[in-house]
Amino acid sequence: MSENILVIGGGPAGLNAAVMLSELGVNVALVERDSFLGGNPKKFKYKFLFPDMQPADNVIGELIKRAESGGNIKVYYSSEVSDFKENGKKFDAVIKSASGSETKTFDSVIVATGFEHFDPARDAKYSYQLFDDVIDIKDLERMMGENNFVRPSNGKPPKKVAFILCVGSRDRHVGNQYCSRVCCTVSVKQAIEMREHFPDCEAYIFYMDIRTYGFFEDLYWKAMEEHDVQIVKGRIAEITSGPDNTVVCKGEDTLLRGPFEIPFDMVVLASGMEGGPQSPEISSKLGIELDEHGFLKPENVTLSPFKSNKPGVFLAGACTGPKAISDSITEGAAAAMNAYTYAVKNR
Amino acid sequence: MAIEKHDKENSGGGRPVAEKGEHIVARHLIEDDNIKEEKNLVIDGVDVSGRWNTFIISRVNSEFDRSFFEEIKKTVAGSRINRCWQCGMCTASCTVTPLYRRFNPRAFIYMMQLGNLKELKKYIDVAWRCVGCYKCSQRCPKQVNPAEMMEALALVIKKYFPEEVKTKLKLDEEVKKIYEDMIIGHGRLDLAKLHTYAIQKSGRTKELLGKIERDAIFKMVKDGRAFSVLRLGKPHNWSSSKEAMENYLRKLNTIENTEAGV
Amino acid sequence: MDKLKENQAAYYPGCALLTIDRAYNNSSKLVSKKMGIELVEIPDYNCCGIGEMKSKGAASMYMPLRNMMLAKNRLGSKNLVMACSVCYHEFSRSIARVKENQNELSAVNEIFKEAGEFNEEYIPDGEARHILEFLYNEKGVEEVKKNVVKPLKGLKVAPYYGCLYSRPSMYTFTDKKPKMDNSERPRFMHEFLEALGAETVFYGNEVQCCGGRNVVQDEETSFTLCSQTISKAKKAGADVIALICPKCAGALDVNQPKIVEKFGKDSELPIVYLTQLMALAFGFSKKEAEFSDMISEPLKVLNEKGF
Amino acid sequence: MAIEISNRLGLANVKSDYIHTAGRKLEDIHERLLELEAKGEVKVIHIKEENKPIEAETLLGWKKKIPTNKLWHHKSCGQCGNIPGYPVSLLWFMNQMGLEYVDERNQTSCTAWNYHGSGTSNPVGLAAVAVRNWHRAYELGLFPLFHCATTFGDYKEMRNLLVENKELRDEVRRIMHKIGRELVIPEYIVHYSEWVHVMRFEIAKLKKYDLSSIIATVHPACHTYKMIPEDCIYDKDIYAGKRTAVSTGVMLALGAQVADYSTWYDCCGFGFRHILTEREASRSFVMDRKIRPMVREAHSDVCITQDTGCTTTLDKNQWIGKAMGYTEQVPVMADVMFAALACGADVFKIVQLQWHTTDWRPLCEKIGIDWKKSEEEYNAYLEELKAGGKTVNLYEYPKS
Repeated sequence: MSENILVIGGGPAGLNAAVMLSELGVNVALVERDSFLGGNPKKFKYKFLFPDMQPADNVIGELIKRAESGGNIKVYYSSEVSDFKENGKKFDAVIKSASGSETKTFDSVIVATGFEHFDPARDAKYSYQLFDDVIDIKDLERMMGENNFVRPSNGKPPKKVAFILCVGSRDRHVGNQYCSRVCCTVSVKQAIEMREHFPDCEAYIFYMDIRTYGFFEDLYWKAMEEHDVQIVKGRIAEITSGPDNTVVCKGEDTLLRGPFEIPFDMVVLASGMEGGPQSPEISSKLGIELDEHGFLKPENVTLSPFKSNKPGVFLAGACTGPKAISDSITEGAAAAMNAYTYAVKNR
Repeated sequence: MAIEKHDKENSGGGRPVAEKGEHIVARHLIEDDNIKEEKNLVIDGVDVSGRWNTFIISRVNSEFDRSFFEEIKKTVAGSRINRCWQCGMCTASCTVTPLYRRFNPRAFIYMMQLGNLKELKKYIDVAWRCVGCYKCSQRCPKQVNPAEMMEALALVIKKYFPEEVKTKLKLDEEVKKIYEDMIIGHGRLDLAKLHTYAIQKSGRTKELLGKIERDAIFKMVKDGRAFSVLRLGKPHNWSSSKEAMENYLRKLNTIENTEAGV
Repeated sequence: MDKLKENQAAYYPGCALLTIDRAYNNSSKLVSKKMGIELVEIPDYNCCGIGEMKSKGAASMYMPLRNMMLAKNRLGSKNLVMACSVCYHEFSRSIARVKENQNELSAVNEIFKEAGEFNEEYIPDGEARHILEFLYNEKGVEEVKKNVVKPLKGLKVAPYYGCLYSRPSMYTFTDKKPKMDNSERPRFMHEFLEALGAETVFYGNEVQCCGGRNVVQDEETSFTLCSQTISKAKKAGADVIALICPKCAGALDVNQPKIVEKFGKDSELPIVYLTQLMALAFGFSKKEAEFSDMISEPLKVLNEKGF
Repeated sequence: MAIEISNRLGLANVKSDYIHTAGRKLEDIHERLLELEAKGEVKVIHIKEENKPIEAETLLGWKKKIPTNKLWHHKSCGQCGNIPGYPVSLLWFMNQMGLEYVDERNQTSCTAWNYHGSGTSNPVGLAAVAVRNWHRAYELGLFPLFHCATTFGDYKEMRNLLVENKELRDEVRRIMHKIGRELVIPEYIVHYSEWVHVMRFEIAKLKKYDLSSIIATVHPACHTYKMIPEDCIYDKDIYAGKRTAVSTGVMLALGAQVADYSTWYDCCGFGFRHILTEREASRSFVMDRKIRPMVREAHSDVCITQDTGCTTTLDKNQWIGKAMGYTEQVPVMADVMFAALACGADVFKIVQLQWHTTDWRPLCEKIGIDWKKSEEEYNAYLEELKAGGKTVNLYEYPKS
């Protein structure tokens, strides 16, 4: 008899976990709240992934294909775990979907519920939603994905674009003190794409620190040295309406120590990652810990970042904190290995 | 708006004439250029002379002028301006910064990147103090070559602030001219002539007759080196090189040709 | 003109060495010859640009590269040896830049074409070599030791490399090629001096700038920097400072009376060229080494020490 | 240009489906106040049924009850002297609507100008003054309504400090006992502009003129929306919930156009210290940062404010702008004054624009108000007074 393992969340981490378990011969129940697999990258139609600019479909599409064609994976679309109980070393879960509820016993569980993009509308100073030409990175990703990269206000190509880093991150005011890790890299990636698309459109990045860690740094160098993307040190304090249908970014140039108010055709807010409402929900439902940042808390952040505090329940991907897609995929595999070991041991 | 003139300076009443913005409590916090004040002014029949009409002009930077960046990027010396990320390694390495508070290559590069001429103007007098020791270029993690960026900066200042160059950088400009005349014009450098010209240009002709200079000249005359200077001469057929270089400079489509009129 | 023989090297003197810094020029030739290499001046040389041409685009590279063309064209030598660090910098800068940048190379060749002096294009296949690096790598420390007949025992020397011999490495290739000196802590002069039997002192300003570039229009800066260097060397117990650049000599030696006038006796110390000390140790007379040319009067201390 | 103006005009009307989410680290002081009351630590001036409250949403999505009746008017120092039409317009509206209030004469200054202007104050002193005034409303059985933005900001701050610090409460209680009063804290600190905001549709019912051709620019007072910002009214349908809704809300309800301008967030230049000792800064700020953008970018017919200091500073400093080539001029008045004009209040006797420096007559003409007639009546009244006639109350007092 083969093992039964529950994977909650069909994003990069959950997909990879499910695929790996399936290859081991495990029966996988993959519970996805949306009507499609692929998580945020699919939902917001990410076009190219950093660091090598490969089409997102090469990665996400491939994972979905493997999951959908894997014989041992049962995907529950538009569904959720509505009830969850421990049953000795095993777990009884009720999976609720449009077609009704199903109760099953699982040997172990992988939580891969992912993250939510910070909603920049929550930080009024950025005037997101107020000005059409203020968008955020997920909007830009979608616009690029749909090949519709123009100024939302008038449909014309922009001549001057600002990228604003650390929106909703590293900001006690909005309640998020952590760094979202990928927004810097995503922003330089988008600036490059933009410059390739509109060579005569100027790109400026307003930053406090640029955190393109590891080899992502290559993209940052490329943005500056090959695409003349200009970085300006200073966080933007407010965005107001400017002359000729522009939006004005007001900030302090901390390197020259002086105020600036620069009009732009378009502003892209690098909104960060949050645990989202699903994190506290899954935390209370499964009885696993939530950290002070609103993400799920690993048992030991260094030694076992893929284990929850509850034996048999494992964590993977951005549900434990902001991370790049590649890291999520890696964690999916790590969690799969651990969930499998647990299941086999307690058979 | 009617303006009435009172000749306060010559009124002889002994009352000192107020300096511009003098009465502002925090006067020392505001730069001169940012204060506007009419000494004598009557509006709608009301005397609002001096402090009654003082205005403080905003110092907000409202433009990033990228054309400027493009201009510098085209020059040989400034071609790597897009690389600079403002880490400050250049200023940290600098030989001159410890001597002159306002000399900051990192900031100069940034002003050029953003086309912030307003700010750059404040540093014209010190911006040419680079000694060309290349410590910055040696250590720059992105090989921006800040030492040569200072050459691009000089070009920029020359093009955009010709008046200030005439007043604040008169000597530098003249010495540079002597160098160029010799180097391009004659193909070789007459060090003795350069030295005397420079001292003359700085208005210190008397110094040439001082003991130190006199001793040195006397020594060189005595040991014969003074005559070797006279024998230096020109490279053979130098004029073809001279013309070729001048033509090249004239044809250049960058700020490098602003001083091409050699 | 005849092509070079073996044991001959094409040599670029530069304006200073042919005139007021003849001591450096002549001693360089003397010691090179003694070590087995004859320096042959290229005919019809022109000024390297002395750093004053950098804002003039490719023209700044034409100046030194014309001399490289002369070496190849007239003497059949791809490489060119020089003793002046400023010239060395201008040459290496131009070669490094045109090697890396095709546009700059074409711009330089445009000027060559227009001047019409040579019938060929410039190809960046040669190197500029500083006399110190050249003798160190071609002949080596052992060759120096072999030639010493009058060891400089008891002479404490502060080696002063200045800026452009080692910086920036993107032009000079210091740190890069296996046999090149270190850009932050150069050692070649130290090794030579020790081979001569002299003692080197550590004083911290070995690669500090003398401000020589601006010395005519900005004495203040140069005097301050020089005073720091001289007084540090003096404090470290040096009898003389050894140089490898005529521009440094202009700042440290020629201006020394003025520096002393301004900063006092702490800033007074004899200045010599490395090659003068080598010539002395190799058995040439003080007159042949032309120590009397130096304003800072090194003869006094050399006589006192009995050399 | 046309695109630009239409873009600016549309902004105040941008709607959003965005639901406010509270920042995780902020605590609702209102809840803590009620906890203290439950423990018997303080007395609270509650908003009762008879105050006919209307609920509004604040920056973080919290609910704030705004009382609309049985109010105690805490007026503003500079207002009555410099802009008398300001409080009068508000009382005029309440009279029109038949609401009960007390136009208090036994009120003290909040002393917060001193606090902001020179820092020569202390929390105990400030809190004691606040509580003294709150208690006055309490003993009359009314809910306090504050006219001045600085009072509003200061009292919000004092309320928070009192709730958070037992030592401060004890000290203030001791002082209150000395003057025969008690420590009371209002459930909410309410600014008059919030009253105007929640009553804006009632006010609009009284409208006499078509205002659709009027372009207004709103200057929000720093002390209304920047001090204790979580306590200010925001509305999903006004500026997409991104900017405080007061003043803009009533202008939209009246059918006027509100235009955006680049320096919306900026201070008027009053600056507390500056208006006292550095008028150069104040006047420069007024012209450079506020009036010029309002006129150049938004083609504004009127600048709408919500505070004493802002109204005075923006109005009185425009004339001298001419000295440095600032030719832009725009009349300045509080939201409630403009609303009163729109609803037919007398220009001279009620709204009292004659005390304003910047020319307001073109605005009246554009609205269609016969200011000349009003002026004649007013002058006749003055003549009457000179001839020994009896003064009449230009606005009614409440029936006692």
